[in-house]
Amino acid sequence: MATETARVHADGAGSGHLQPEDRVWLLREMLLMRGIEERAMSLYRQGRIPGSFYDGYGQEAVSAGAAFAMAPQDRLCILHRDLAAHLIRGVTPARILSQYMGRAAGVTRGRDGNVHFGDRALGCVGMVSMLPDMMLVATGMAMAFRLRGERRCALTWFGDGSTSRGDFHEAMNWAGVQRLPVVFVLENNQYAYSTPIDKQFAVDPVQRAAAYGFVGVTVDGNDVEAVFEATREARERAISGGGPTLIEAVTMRMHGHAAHDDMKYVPKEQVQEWRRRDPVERQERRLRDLGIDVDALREQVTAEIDAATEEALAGPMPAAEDALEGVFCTGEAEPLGDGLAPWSGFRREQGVS
Amino acid sequence: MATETARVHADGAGSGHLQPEDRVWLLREMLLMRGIEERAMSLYRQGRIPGSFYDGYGQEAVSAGAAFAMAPQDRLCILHRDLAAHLIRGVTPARILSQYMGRAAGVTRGRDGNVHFGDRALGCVGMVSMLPDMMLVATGMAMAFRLRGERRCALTWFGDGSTSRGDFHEAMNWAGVQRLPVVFVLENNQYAYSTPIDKQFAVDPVQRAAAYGFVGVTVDGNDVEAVFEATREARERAISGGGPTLIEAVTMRMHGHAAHDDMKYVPKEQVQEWRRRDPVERQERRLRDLGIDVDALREQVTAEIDAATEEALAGPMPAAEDALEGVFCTGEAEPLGDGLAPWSGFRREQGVS
Amino acid sequence: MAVMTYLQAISSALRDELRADPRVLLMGEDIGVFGGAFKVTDGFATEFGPDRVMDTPLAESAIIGCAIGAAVVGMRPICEMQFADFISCGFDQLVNVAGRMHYRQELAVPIVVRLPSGGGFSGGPFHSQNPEALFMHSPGIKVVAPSTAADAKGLLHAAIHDPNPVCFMEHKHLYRRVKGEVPGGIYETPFTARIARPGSDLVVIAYGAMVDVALEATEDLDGASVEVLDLRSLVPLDEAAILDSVARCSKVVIVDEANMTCAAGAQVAALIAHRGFEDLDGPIVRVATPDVPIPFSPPLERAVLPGLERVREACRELLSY
Amino acid sequence: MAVMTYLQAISSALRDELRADPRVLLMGEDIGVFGGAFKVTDGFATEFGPDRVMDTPLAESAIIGCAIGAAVVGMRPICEMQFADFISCGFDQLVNVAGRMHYRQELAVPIVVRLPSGGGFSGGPFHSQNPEALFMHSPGIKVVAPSTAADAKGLLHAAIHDPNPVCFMEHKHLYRRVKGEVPGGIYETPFTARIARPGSDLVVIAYGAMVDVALEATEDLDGASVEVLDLRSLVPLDEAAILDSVARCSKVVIVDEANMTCAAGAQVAALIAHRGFEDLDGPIVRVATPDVPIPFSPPLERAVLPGLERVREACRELLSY
Ligand SMILES: Cc1ncc(C[n+]2csc(CCOP(=O)(O)OP(=O)(O)O)c2C)c(N)n1
Ligand SMILES: Cc1ncc(C[n+]2csc(CCOP(=O)(O)OP(=O)(O)O)c2C)c(N)n1
Ligand SMILES: [Mg+2]
Ligand SMILES: [Mg+2]
Repeated sequence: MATETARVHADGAGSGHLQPEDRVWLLREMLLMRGIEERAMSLYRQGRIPGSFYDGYGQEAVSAGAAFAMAPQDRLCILHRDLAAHLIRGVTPARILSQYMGRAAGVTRGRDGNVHFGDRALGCVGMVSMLPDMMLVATGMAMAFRLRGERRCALTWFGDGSTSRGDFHEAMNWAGVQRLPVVFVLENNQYAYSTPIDKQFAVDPVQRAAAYGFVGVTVDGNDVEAVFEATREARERAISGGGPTLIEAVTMRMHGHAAHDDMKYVPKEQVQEWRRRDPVERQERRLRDLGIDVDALREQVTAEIDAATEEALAGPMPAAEDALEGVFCTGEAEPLGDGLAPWSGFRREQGVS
Repeated sequence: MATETARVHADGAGSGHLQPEDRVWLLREMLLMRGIEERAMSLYRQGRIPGSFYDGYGQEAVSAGAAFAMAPQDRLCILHRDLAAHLIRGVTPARILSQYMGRAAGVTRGRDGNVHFGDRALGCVGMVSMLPDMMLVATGMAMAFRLRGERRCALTWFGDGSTSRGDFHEAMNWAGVQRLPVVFVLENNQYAYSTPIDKQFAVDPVQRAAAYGFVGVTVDGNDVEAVFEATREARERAISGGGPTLIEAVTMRMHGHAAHDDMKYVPKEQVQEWRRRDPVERQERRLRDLGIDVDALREQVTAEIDAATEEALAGPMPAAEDALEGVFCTGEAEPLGDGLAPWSGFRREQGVS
Repeated sequence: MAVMTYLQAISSALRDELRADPRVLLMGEDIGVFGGAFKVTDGFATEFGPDRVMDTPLAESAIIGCAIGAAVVGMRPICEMQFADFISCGFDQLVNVAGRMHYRQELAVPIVVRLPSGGGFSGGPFHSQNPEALFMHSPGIKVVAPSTAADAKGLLHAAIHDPNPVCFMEHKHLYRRVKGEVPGGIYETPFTARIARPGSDLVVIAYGAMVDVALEATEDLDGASVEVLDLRSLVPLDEAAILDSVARCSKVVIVDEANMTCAAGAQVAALIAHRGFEDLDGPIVRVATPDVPIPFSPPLERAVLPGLERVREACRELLSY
Repeated sequence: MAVMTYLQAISSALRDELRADPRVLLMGEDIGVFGGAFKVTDGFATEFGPDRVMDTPLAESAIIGCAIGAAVVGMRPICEMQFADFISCGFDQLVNVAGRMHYRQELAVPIVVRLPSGGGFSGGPFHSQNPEALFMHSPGIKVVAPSTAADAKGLLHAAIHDPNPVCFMEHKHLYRRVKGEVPGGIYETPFTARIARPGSDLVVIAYGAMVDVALEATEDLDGASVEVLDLRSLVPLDEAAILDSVARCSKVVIVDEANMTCAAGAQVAALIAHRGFEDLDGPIVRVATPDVPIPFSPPLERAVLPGLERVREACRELLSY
């Protein structure tokens, strides 16, 4: 079943499936993501974050919008520019900042580096560096859901660059052949490190979906409600047996690949053009139009981050003895738990309002 | 540049670029392939061929037609059901039979098994088992040709099953991004071992070519002249800067995956239907219509195989001491040499007739 | 107890688990309708259906990666590589995703990867490999390698019950050659070594197909009392059992079929040279395949694989040290 | 002679080769316009053009596979893995296609794979690996690991001139920390070991980043005369030099940064335990990273990587044996 690529919400009208509280929530999470990453960048410059540091500045809508469409029982593999997804599932800012600083209270307890984490209790698997390995893990989750006849789906993000690797293909093909309930979110931010997309592919990879037998959708990746809406539809399709969806969220990496990268290779005009499409400002405008006090929200978020930073900084580093523990699981294998799913639509589904 | 999938010569009219001598040559090579593989199968049953044995019965047109379009300076990665390609490049039947039997005079001197060979002096690289690894090797050859500005191309075959693996994708994508002079021949013989194509892909993989930015062509894989013609066009495109081509040759694996496989999983009607389309008989009919003495040709071929068998059986096994030699190259790295290219079109190009 | 071949023991373990545990799922190329390249899952698709005995696309990375995904949501996937050699195509998912998951995220990955391995039948460079050392060098992966039918079944049960990724090295050359009594039902063989034959003058340490070679080679060695220690598990490695044998025998020959450099045998030798040094009464002798691809032609293949003669000679020489 | 960092020495070798030999071609992710993740190829794209300093798609299997194809038609491709860890994604092409080609077909594959490896800077489990043992275990691949600037350049030249696939292990921690005199022009460092400091009471055998650790740890060890042998090449392994050091020093500590089991150090230990046994005057002591993924957080990472203290302690203990 090869279907055509469709465009949803290129007009930026917003989603009809969101209550005002949802729209506020989305903005809040985007503000949190941006604020935490800005804070982290300054902690990094102060030498408090070891290793390297990556952020998702300018791409907040992609992770926030997609994760918001996921139910508690769904499962997520979250990539390196998708911090909002962790927040939506319920990881606290203090744990994230602890994670970045390699503290004991971080999500991986200092075992792994900044963005390589996932809270298994909240239904998330942390990425490995090898891109896009997690596409196969998500595909396997979806396979299990289909085998067991469960109405759940798996979702994963990945970048434009990682579409060049074999695992992209193996995942897309497998998901297509078995018509699995999986949502692939391609975060096309125009670059893979320094490499522009025209050196990564000759044709926009969303076109490949049809060749794998499923739906490909292009969406404005800087419009959080459009991303939400596309993902909500993809999830509906997935859990009702309609197979996978490839969503291409078109966006722009507004910072360097990592903290050390000055992005000299990006034409200035390209950055300027995309700055006008800032996803946070866009959602702010929407909410101001609805009469919501965005400045108060911003202040709340900043206060939350301040508190989280203090908490994280006060936490201890892991103990050296700990380094040798836990290579193997010695107890029972516990599967992933359920995450938070703040979208009001899920409460309505369960008859709660 | 995404182009549409085209069909050439589905009508079986034959190629206008072949002289009578060429058409005889093609039949001769197909007869040789079939005859050598039949002989090998009986040698295998007699215990004279160690390991396993694979053949390309019913698919002779794919390797013969494609290899015949390749010039001496072109380079080939030949797969396990493509014996005719070796013959066309100039590997003698005796060396092939010696190879199968693990004799010293075999192409790999007993180092590698039956179909895993290539004569480097004739511009061919022998396959590894891992499918379809050779697609990347062919892509790399083409990359070198483009970098050096040479009018040459690389060609490789691979099966329907191996289109599921990551290396397929990495090769197709790379070739598309760099517009390389490479010809990919997908030998769709309906099965990967026991697995039918509907468990391998949801959509015919020839459709993927467009998503990689190049031409995909479907051809009747049981018509040697149609395969030749599609490959000739693809080669022209490649050497004149038009980029890669994916040719899907639709055919049927008429024997088991290997000697031990009784093919119980294949519906009888499917085999019967394809038997009527036998590629050797088809070319024979064409030549008979041209007034050529096909029976004499058959006899010649049989005599040649008899002689080759005798020669191969008389040859020694490799010496045990030899087993440790040659893991590393100790001299100069010698690149691949040129192969034979019997098509009259190449002689005409060079002003020889 | 029933007498079974090594292959039947493996089939029996898989069948018992499929019957006992709905979470168990087999994934691999041609394992369904065809019953697998070696017929280990013959008839399974009929009994358990194509969903639980899944014919996958030809894609090893996907097989391992999807198994990981299924495992972390509660399944117990068992992957078959058609030949162990093909693990190179799924290597990244195995070592980087599965192997490093629990340490990083406290998330268990209960998968088993079955790896039909080893040479001896003219399989050539790509159907004869013994890749276990690659997994031993990658943290977070258990590795077992049975040499008998009973252990094949027991180790496979234990591997399936283990909450970690386990590479199950099943030697193709043993499939139909090795027969033995196998207990009924589900039982676990521990991931520890086993003294295949006790002795006191010298110990041959081996695993997988090399255990039989060791036993046969030393059955009658000029009256010497030769112990044979069958490692059974490579990760965890039963260091206590190894050091104990060395302490009792003082002389050691280590046999493995993999290429010599950095093989399992190298690790065993290094362990003994470090922690069993004082017990040694002679050099630690290794017999392994030299660092060459496994050649196809029988005289060449025989020349590189460790055979009876090479083991016997190594033991004789060391005994007379 | 110019004084250069280890990184500059590598750049210099690449630049010299690009200038001298039109067949040389660099391939990798972000090596062109950006000059590479570590800036090894900074400015190269301007001097040599994007065709010879090629920004590739993010696809390690393709990088290695295409390099093989280019090599067999006469090019001399040098591939950069952005981090050594990513070789897992190109592992199959490297070990099965490149490594086994010449033995099977007498077809040489002159490629170099540059592998920025090692930890020590909070790179975490996927930016700190030392995968050399995987290549050592795979027949047909040479492996070198320089510890000084001069050797970095000389070994890289030799690797590029070598007709075989060579894995060039460049340790990230040495890039800017190690400086030294480097001869001008193109010269080859042989694939043999080098005595970094002669001694007679004990030899520490190391390679790559561990050579400096060994030198520093044993600089002043209660007056003991400690030799440090820098292996430089792992395949081929300079067995004669190793056995010679052991014969002279009688006591051996082997240090490598890779995970302990089946590491390069295990092979060296096994070699000595077999063929240098009679010269030994104490157990063969190994210092390596335990079998855990390299953790990110500094106290954890320090706890697992071999450091001065662990090496010193190991030597002290052995000296007093
Ligand atoms: C298999 C693999 N090779 C190389 C890298 C090194 N690397 C890290 S991020 C990156 C670029 C990724 O680009 P893209 O997929 O577009 O993601 P983005 O960072 O733009 O979100 C590269 C090459 C990697 N992570 N994985
Ligand atoms: C990477 C890899 N995995 C598994 C195999 C085992 N195997 C050998 S041939 C084959 C089927 C190949 O099917 P296809 O590509 O359609 O080629 P055909 O044999 O039909 O020509 C399989 C699974 C292999 N050769 N390579
Ligand atoms: Mg990107
Ligand atoms: Mg096929």
